[in-house]
Amino acid sequence: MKQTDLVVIGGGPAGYAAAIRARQKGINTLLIESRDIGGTCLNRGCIPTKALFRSQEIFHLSERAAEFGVQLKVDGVDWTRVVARKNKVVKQLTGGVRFLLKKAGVEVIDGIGSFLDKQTIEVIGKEKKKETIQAKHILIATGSKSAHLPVPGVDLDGVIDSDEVLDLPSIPEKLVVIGGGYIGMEMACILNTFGTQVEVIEMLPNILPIADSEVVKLLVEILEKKGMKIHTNAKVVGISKDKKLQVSYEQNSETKVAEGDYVLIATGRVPMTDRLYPEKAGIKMDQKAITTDLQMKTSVPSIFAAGDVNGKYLLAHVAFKEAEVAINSIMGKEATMNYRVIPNCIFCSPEISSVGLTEDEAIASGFDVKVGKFPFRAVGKALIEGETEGFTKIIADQKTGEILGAHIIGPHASDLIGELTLAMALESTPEEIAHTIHPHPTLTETVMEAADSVFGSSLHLF
Amino acid sequence: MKQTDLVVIGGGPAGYAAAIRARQKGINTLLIESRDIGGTCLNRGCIPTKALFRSQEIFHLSERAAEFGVQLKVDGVDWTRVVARKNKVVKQLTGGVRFLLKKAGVEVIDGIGSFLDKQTIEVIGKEKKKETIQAKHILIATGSKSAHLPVPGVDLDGVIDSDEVLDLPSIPEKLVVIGGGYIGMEMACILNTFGTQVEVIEMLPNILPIADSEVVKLLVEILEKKGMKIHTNAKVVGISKDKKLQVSYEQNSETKVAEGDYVLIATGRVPMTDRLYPEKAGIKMDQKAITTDLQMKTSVPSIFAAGDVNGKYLLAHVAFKEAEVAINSIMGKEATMNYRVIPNCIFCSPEISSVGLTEDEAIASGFDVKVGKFPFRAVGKALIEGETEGFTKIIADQKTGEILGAHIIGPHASDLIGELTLAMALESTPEEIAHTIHPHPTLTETVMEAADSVFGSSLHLF
Amino acid sequence: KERIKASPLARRLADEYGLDLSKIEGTGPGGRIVKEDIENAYQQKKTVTPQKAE
Ligand SMILES: Cc1cc2nc3c(=O)[nH]c(=O)nc-3n(C[C@H](O)[C@H](O)[C@H](O)COP(=O)(O)OP(=O)(O)OC[C@H]3O[C@@H](n4cnc5c(N)ncnc54)[C@H](O)[C@@H]3O)c2cc1C
Ligand SMILES: Cc1cc2nc3c(=O)[nH]c(=O)nc-3n(C[C@H](O)[C@H](O)[C@H](O)COP(=O)(O)OP(=O)(O)OC[C@H]3O[C@@H](n4cnc5c(N)ncnc54)[C@H](O)[C@@H]3O)c2cc1C
Repeated sequence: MKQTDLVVIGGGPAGYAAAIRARQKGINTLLIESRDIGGTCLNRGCIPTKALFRSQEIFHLSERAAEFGVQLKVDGVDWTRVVARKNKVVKQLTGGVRFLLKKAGVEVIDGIGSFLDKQTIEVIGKEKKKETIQAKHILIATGSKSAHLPVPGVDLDGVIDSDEVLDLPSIPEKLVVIGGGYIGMEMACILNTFGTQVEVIEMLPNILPIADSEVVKLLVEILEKKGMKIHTNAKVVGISKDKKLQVSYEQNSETKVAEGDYVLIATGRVPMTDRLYPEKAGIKMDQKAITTDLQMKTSVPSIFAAGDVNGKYLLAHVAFKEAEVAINSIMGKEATMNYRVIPNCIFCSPEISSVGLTEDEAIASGFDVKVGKFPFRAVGKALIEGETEGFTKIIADQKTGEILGAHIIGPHASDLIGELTLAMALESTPEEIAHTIHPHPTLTETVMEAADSVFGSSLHLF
Repeated sequence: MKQTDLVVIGGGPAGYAAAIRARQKGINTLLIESRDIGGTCLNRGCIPTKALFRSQEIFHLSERAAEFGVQLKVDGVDWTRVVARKNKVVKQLTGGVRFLLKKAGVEVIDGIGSFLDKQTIEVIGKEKKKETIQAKHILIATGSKSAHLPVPGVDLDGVIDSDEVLDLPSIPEKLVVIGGGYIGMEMACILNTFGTQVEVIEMLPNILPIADSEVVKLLVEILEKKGMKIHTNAKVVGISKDKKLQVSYEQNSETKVAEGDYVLIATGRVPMTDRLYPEKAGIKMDQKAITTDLQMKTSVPSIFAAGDVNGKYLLAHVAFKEAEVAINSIMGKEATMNYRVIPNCIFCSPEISSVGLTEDEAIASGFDVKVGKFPFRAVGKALIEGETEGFTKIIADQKTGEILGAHIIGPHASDLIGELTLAMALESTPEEIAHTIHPHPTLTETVMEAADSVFGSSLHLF
Repeated sequence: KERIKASPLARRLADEYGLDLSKIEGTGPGGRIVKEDIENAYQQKKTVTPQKAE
């Protein structure tokens, strides 16, 4: 039986980050991955979706090129090439991670890892080859999988999940997206730009329930102008197939139908603990999720869990940090996961990003809320970019000046949230952001001006 | 004779910002502008150059569109339209500033303002119309103008300055740029992308002398690969004209010649105090510059100066803050200009941005320097963007952990410097930046990874 | 207990110099303790400490 210091089960962001961090600290580490190194994020999540998003962006800019004085004729989108580029990016990055693991000296085993007991993992590899490994510490990083939608018709041909939508044979004429979370909305936006008629069906009163309601309102306005149909308070009851797929949903006590060549089910993700048998190690669970504390420890002191599998935040960047915290905990170093300041980006057009509380959440939490807001159209660089829709919004506590949350919808939102995230992490106040010189002409000026408008008045709008 | 609380001379960033800030605080304010509201920045500086830059960016992306699966045929650049769009953006923004001034209740007078004495300004408007104004406080915000290059031939047809280059009748075949500062380099980059053969002649050993030398080295490599010729340690001795313009320069004791259809002189700017007669008010000057203290006060207690005219930092965002400090000082509030944390962006491709000291400066200042660096090619989002050249570099003091400077060359550098600027303003150390969760997949990850590599080790490269 | 507002750099320096943050007055924005405050306090401590020595 193999012996090692640390076994990591799962090679996604949580798993590979943990393994690399462990090796940086000199821990002997073995990583078990049943499918593809890089996990959901690199192979079927963050990376491929954003690669498609980038092609969409280039297409969109090409169509507007004349506005900037560039003369060209757009012939269309070569979808095969879009997908091939996406695959190339994925391959390059997963190759990169494999290289990092190798360089770090992590032993990688192909196979499915299952608990035999608190200290022993069995790996079933290709051709059913079995191997048992004993480890001082075990990190569970088995991630998540798409949630099942319990309605009739989900097995019909053309009903797909977020894995399959990445490799469609062509750009569909019509697409129905079930679930208006960020995974559904990102694909809806990409395909909408590429010419697909998209309908989104969301059960809740709003799409993107985690986003600030003002942001969602503007996004919906923009998307509807671009021809997307968004149905909220709408409950899917079944899918059937004629020539096209028919999705029946109930809205305002009426039954309606949305038609598509494909139906994308994007109704969330659940922790992946199938075939892991955590109960054999006596690990406490909450339904499918592995319960962890702020040191990323499970109920068994030598076993840790990081990433989607603990069911907290299903985000790759949270997985990275949890992995780091887990390794520090294993090393006996004081390490605590801090969930107060978690940024979030949604790649629609325009981009959306946020950190901390929404305005509604802040009010509901009993804060005396003071909001500063600044539109991109009042910033020179946004005008120059030709991207004037959107705003930056900062929510502060009137009493202490603390920044409670920040929300951006507009060009380069995913870059700009960096500053506001650091501001929250450092417990900065809007005044300090406003007093800091921001370069002109740049999009960072919206952050400064929004900050200035919380307690003072912005320069370029008042 | 008109009487008012405050007269502002010059309607550029310093002047209009001061006037608006003054009105926000209820001060009666009168603004004198001899040419165009918005000053150099909006009419002939930051804004028009970046509008041209954006067209260049769209052109460049169009040429690469196939890579992203977008099929198109580029027919070329419609220069007239590029210039027209630039003018449209300028018009929109200057119109915006005029609207803000009006809304704020600032009286704007067209004309040249000159001192008669400490409290009295004479304005000579159109048709020599004269008017005298007496004010409790006066703010000088007359900006700067292109420096004269004292060599024979500068008056030849086709020898132009940064104003004239913005409205060229067509894209030149060949351009010689004298001066490798940011103004020269930005135009050199824009026209180079549009197909002009560009030669840059710089007297110093390096172009962009204010930038970090590693950044400059990479930029020069990239630009030379794109066909630009950059001559350093080269002193221009004269310009003559045959069919084309011939710029003679001395390099390594040899005399060489660079040929162009146009010669852009971009050898710096000097404070603009012609026709202002500050000596009549007894204001202390340093050559052409108005001497100011950290409250933006001149040697005369009731007279202040902000922006390029004080000869400190010739940057619009510094002008904005100096204006704010000046107005606070006038209000009797404690206000001190802090020049420690000034960001800087240079719009070449790739973009460049920086804040604080360069590595060479930090070493020369006697710090025990520790550098963290992270390349864009190791970040997923940069690969997705298709922009992998460049890096983020953070310079820290080994002893205290203080961030002394940060330098970025690469995609969206102008957005990303926001976080590092705030980090320096808040006296953060690299550890806090590294511990702060940064969203994945975004370009902000280079900032986090570079920070992590200062004292620890980055995750995705080691 | 009131939370002390101090810049990360100030905290780190206070730690290094063995200074008690609660005894230092912040002069930064909003009363935040900044590097300069710590440096000043350290200079003071250095001039005071020798007299206390046995
Ligand atoms: C379409 C989509 C888009 C997304 N976009 C973003 C985004 O933009 N930003 C973001 O932050 N997050 C995004 N996410 C979420 C992100 O992908 C996850 O948060 C992240 O992958 C979690 O990392 P992880 O390591 O916990 O799990 P995973 O990445 O799911 O990795 C788990 C790995 O464990 C393996 N495994 C499972 N069970 C076993 C076993 N028993 N034995 C061995 N191996 C096993 C799996 O094969 C998998 O490779 C997206 C997700 C999807 C689906
Ligand atoms: C090509 C170029 C590109 C640039 N790019 C950038 C950039 O990207 N970012 C950046 O930060 N900076 C940039 N700058 C610098 C920026 O333009 C200046 O720092 C900024 O304009 C300074 O503002 P100011 O108000 O001090 O002066 P100015 O903008 O020069 O304004 C002064 C105004 O005063 C008026 N005036 C002068 N004398 C009198 C008088 N006697 N009476 C009445 N009115 C008078 C002038 O007509 C002018 O409108 C650039 C400059 C140039 C030339």
